[in-house]
Amino acid sequence: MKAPSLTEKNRPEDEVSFVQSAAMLIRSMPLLVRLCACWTVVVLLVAISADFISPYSYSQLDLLARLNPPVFWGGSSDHWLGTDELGRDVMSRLFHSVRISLLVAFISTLLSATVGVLMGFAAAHFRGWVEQLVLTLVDFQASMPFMIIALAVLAFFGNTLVLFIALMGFYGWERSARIARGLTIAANEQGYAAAVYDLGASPWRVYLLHILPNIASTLIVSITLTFPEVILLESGLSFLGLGVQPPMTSLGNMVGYGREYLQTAPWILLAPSMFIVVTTFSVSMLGDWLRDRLDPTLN
Amino acid sequence: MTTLLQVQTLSKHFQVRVPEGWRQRKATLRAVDGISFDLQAGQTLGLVGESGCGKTTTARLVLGLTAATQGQVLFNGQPVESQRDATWRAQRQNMQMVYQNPLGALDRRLNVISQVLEPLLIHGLGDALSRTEQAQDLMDSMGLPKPLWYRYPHELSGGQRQRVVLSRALILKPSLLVCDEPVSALDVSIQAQVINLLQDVQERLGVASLFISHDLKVVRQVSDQVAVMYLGHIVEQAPPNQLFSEPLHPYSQALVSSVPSLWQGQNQKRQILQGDPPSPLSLQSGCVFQNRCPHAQSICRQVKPSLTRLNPERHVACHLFAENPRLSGAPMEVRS
Amino acid sequence: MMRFLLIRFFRGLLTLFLVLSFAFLILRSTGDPAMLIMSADAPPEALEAFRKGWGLDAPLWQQYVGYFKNLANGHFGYSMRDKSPAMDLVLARIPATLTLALPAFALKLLIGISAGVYAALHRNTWIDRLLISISIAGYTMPSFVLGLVLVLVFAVGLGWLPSGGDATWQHAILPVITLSLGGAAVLARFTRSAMLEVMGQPYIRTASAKGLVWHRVVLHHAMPNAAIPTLTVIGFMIGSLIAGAVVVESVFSWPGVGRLLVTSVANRDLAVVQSLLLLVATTMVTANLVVDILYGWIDPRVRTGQAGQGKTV
Amino acid sequence: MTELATPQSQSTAPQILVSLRGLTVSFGSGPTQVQVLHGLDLDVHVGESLGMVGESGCGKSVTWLAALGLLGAQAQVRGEFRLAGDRFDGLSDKALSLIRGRRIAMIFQDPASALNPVHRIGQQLVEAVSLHKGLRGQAARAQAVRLLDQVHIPNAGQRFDAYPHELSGGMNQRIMIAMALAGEPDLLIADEPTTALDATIQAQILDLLSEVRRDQGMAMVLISHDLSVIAQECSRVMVMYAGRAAEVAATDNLFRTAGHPYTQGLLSCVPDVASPQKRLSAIPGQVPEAGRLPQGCSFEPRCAHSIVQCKARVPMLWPVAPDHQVACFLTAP
Repeated sequence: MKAPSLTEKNRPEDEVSFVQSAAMLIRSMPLLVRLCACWTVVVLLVAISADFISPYSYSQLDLLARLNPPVFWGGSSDHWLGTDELGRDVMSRLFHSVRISLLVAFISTLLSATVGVLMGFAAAHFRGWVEQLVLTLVDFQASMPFMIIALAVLAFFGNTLVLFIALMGFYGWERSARIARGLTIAANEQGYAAAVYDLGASPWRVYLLHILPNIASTLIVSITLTFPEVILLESGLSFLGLGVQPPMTSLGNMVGYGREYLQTAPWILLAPSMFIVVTTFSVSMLGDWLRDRLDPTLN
Repeated sequence: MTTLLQVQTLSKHFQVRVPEGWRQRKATLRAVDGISFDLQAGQTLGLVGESGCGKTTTARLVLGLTAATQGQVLFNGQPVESQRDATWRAQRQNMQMVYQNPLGALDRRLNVISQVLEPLLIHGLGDALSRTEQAQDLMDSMGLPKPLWYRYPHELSGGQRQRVVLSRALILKPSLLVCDEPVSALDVSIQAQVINLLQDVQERLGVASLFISHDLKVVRQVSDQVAVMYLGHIVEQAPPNQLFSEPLHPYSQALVSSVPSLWQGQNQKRQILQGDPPSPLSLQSGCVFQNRCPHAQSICRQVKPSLTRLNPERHVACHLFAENPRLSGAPMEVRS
Repeated sequence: MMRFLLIRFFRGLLTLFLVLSFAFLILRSTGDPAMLIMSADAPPEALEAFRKGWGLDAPLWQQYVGYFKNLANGHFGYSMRDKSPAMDLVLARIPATLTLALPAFALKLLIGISAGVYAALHRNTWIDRLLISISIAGYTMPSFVLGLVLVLVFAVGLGWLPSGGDATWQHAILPVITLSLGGAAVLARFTRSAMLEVMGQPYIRTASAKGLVWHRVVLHHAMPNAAIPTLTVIGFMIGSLIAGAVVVESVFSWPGVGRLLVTSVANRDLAVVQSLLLLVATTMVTANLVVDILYGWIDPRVRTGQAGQGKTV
Repeated sequence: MTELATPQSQSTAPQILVSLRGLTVSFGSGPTQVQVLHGLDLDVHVGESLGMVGESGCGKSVTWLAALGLLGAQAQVRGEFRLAGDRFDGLSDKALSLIRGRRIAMIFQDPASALNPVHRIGQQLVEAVSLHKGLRGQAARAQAVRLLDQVHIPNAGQRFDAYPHELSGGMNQRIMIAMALAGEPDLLIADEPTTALDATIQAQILDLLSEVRRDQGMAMVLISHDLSVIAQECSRVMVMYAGRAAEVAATDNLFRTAGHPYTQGLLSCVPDVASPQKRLSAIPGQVPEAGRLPQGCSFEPRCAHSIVQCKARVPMLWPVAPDHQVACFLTAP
């Protein structure tokens, strides 16, 4: 028999397979949440396979077919969702926009969670002036509207995609930092972490093997709440022309440029708008549902 | 019998800020203030007192989890420091803690056998196979049968969780257990199970224990000696039967009489102390118990009584017993 | 309490200082404003003259010290575009922004708090679930999308209201609605969870047990306690009035502070951006201070410094 | 000698103040519904002090929260409740609020969190006084100060303006008691009033409770997990286990001839200060979770005397002596 190690979590008696537990999870979702989960999966698939399912290149001009309406608006089936002012296929642009927007949001959210957790751990571990410093930064970040900071930084740093993502990566770090700090302090003060620490374990062991797995569920919830907010922020900035720059495209970007054709060709703006709203709504609903299920304060 | 643990004039003071009108004032909180006691190998010393009297701080000091302001702790003749160095780590193998809230003290994301064998892993003892075997044997003997080994803490009952905590503390075969309110969070019918188990284990393994509780009945049940704490001081130390049948210190008398007895019912005479314990921030000179003591005299307001030995087994810190025990006779008549 | 407020006050000043330093460093270290204003192919002598004129040739730290000296004396610099005092430009735009922001703020409070309290008191009913969903939809709806959709429907489609500009009071209707929706949604969710938290507390049971009728329990015992965490959100809303205006004013071509910010950022008009940042940070700090005073007024534990954590939500 | 609470309890048929019949309480709905009380019958006599004892989750507190409609909308409560002969089950919140505090008052376990942190204690007392006595202004204040005196709060006038967090736990519990006395109720429910307090403070509060009960001639239900507290304070005891009554008896009878194996177990598993030190005889196993009760007697899996019937049916309360009922097949005829 293989000795069970610390990381081995299976129980020999009633082992539940991953598929089974996933099925159980889905069955416990209300209808609306289930729909939201479906939409999230669809959007992810679109983002991954944007190159294959796009009928045209997103930057391919067709000056003969400018401002063509979508097929259900009386347009031709050459361009399902119509074309924009330069005759580019709206559907292809939409798919690529989804990809860019999700990519930005995904990497930024991960960045912010990592930064936040490290800061939170540092504050909880060292206490004293390190903690005060982290708390001051957290307060500062939380009290300044991020939109304003982002505006100032962006316009003056210029606009590469990498830089933009790095900037978005500062969004919401203070929330992860607060969670990590709070839960770690609680664990250190009376809980399981103190017990392991008192056994003589090294801080590495305590943080990686005990604290991180314990706060993971709360962190995941916070990440699902940050993710749609980053999408909103990104699209807002791109809408103002200060986010993702042409020729690259993003959802907010499409809305921003489509705005000038609000009266003549509203479809350019409506399709990406719909994607933003439904996607952020879906992810938020999922996050909200997850919080109700996983929030340790409710157990 | 060898002396396992010696605590010598141990103190722990905290610097705190207290609000005072519009501003805050710095003050010293004397959580533990110059306590001394010895613990023999294999014996149990009960530490009893009300909340805020410094019991838990004492436990942390004894284990070297927090630095003492004054005094020292000797374990097997070797000083226990709070520096987390190699000596400190080595001492962990001989002294372990049992916590009040077992659910809080266990990692809810890890199955319980992994947590029981974790001390072996931390101290690099044995190989994977022998560690598992040791943990299994121990858990078996602690009333945790095989079906429970791979469960998670929240899947166990309160009593079972405390058995897990106890197993984790015992797997390194320590010679001292510090139990901080180990049964307070449990239901009465489960308390008895855990108390019995603890007593069996101590007897079988020869472990000494420092047993901290606010519950006099439990302390009496498990201890060979009982020390009564009040505001950071030990006011009386005695074998449990003597303490409960004939408490000497006025505080011990009140404490003992405040414990309702099952069998005396409404006939029991209670001695009611007036007021609340004063804040440990604003202690006057003299005896800590002076403003609630029915026998306080002028000397009690000036001189702090020290813990004096009356006979080999009894110590008391009270001016009434300083020169001549039975001085003015007052406190003895309360209980008949 | 005094000590608590003093600490808060100095923290506020520190925040202001941080914001301004941040603004200064970012703005000065990321490019040469002379090149941008004059365009890169301007003659070198002209660039040099421009730098001298604006004090851009001095070492960075001198510019920094000089900047704070000027601030202390009430000089906020001149706009690099039209040479007028930067602060005057900013102040001239404030009335327009407040015209939108104040009614929107009132709407947020009204809708947000009443919906939140109502949902909490009818927990787990269909109307509670509906309100939660609407609220999630409300704050995941970007204001530019909402604004454009409103324009599309009420201006382009129905022709009832104007689509942009600030000529009449009708021009303000769509922007105010757009501006208030997101905030109301956030506030509703917050109020709801604060109320639920409070309604589960033992003192609510005590109040019922002593014979108070339900609405008195809610009004007298639950609401004051639920107000404590809700205040934080309201404070943040006051502080972010300008930030909220950025997008909405752009959508509706409203000549307020928000649009000024976007155009000055695009033009790299340093003095104007700095003045704006100062304005934003000052409102933020003031709002926080007001919230702190209100905390102390509502919660006696804050006054004696026993619940300093009450603010971290 | 047993202290007899009031003259009524000396007469042969004590007058019933509150009676609960067939009280069932469940939480949640559908497949996740959990029943925590299974048809409890309970009488409280005028002026008596009744103890309710049991381990956590046995339903002793829920009983009274349910009867007074304090469980909220999540709970389904059924049963027939009478107060001095009048039905009060199924009343509206408004009608119940005339009973709460005025006829039946309640105090709780953790006094620090049972008082509203943002109101002064005087304010909270005056609220109760004006509600029940219709007093306003200075008259209400004077009455509130009188109540504070009655529960022996030193410097009542000064404490009046204090906030709960500025006072000690014992002091706050005194204020809770004063608040409960404001309506001069016929019955005081004390739900673990001393559990959160230290031993010497517990003695103070228990003393105060017996004093005010004697002065007011009101009945009291003392809910506690500690049999010895009940032994000291109450003339009659109900022992509860897993949502049912296991035994109801006069205190003396219970301690002399405990009938239910669970009661016997409880009596022998608590260490006692007055008897010689001996090994505790623990009850094996653990309390079953609500919603996962065995089919028959809930105590059967832990019982040393279990017989065939115990697995099949739930035993009813059955009189075994005057003032003594036991729900166990061993003592049933």
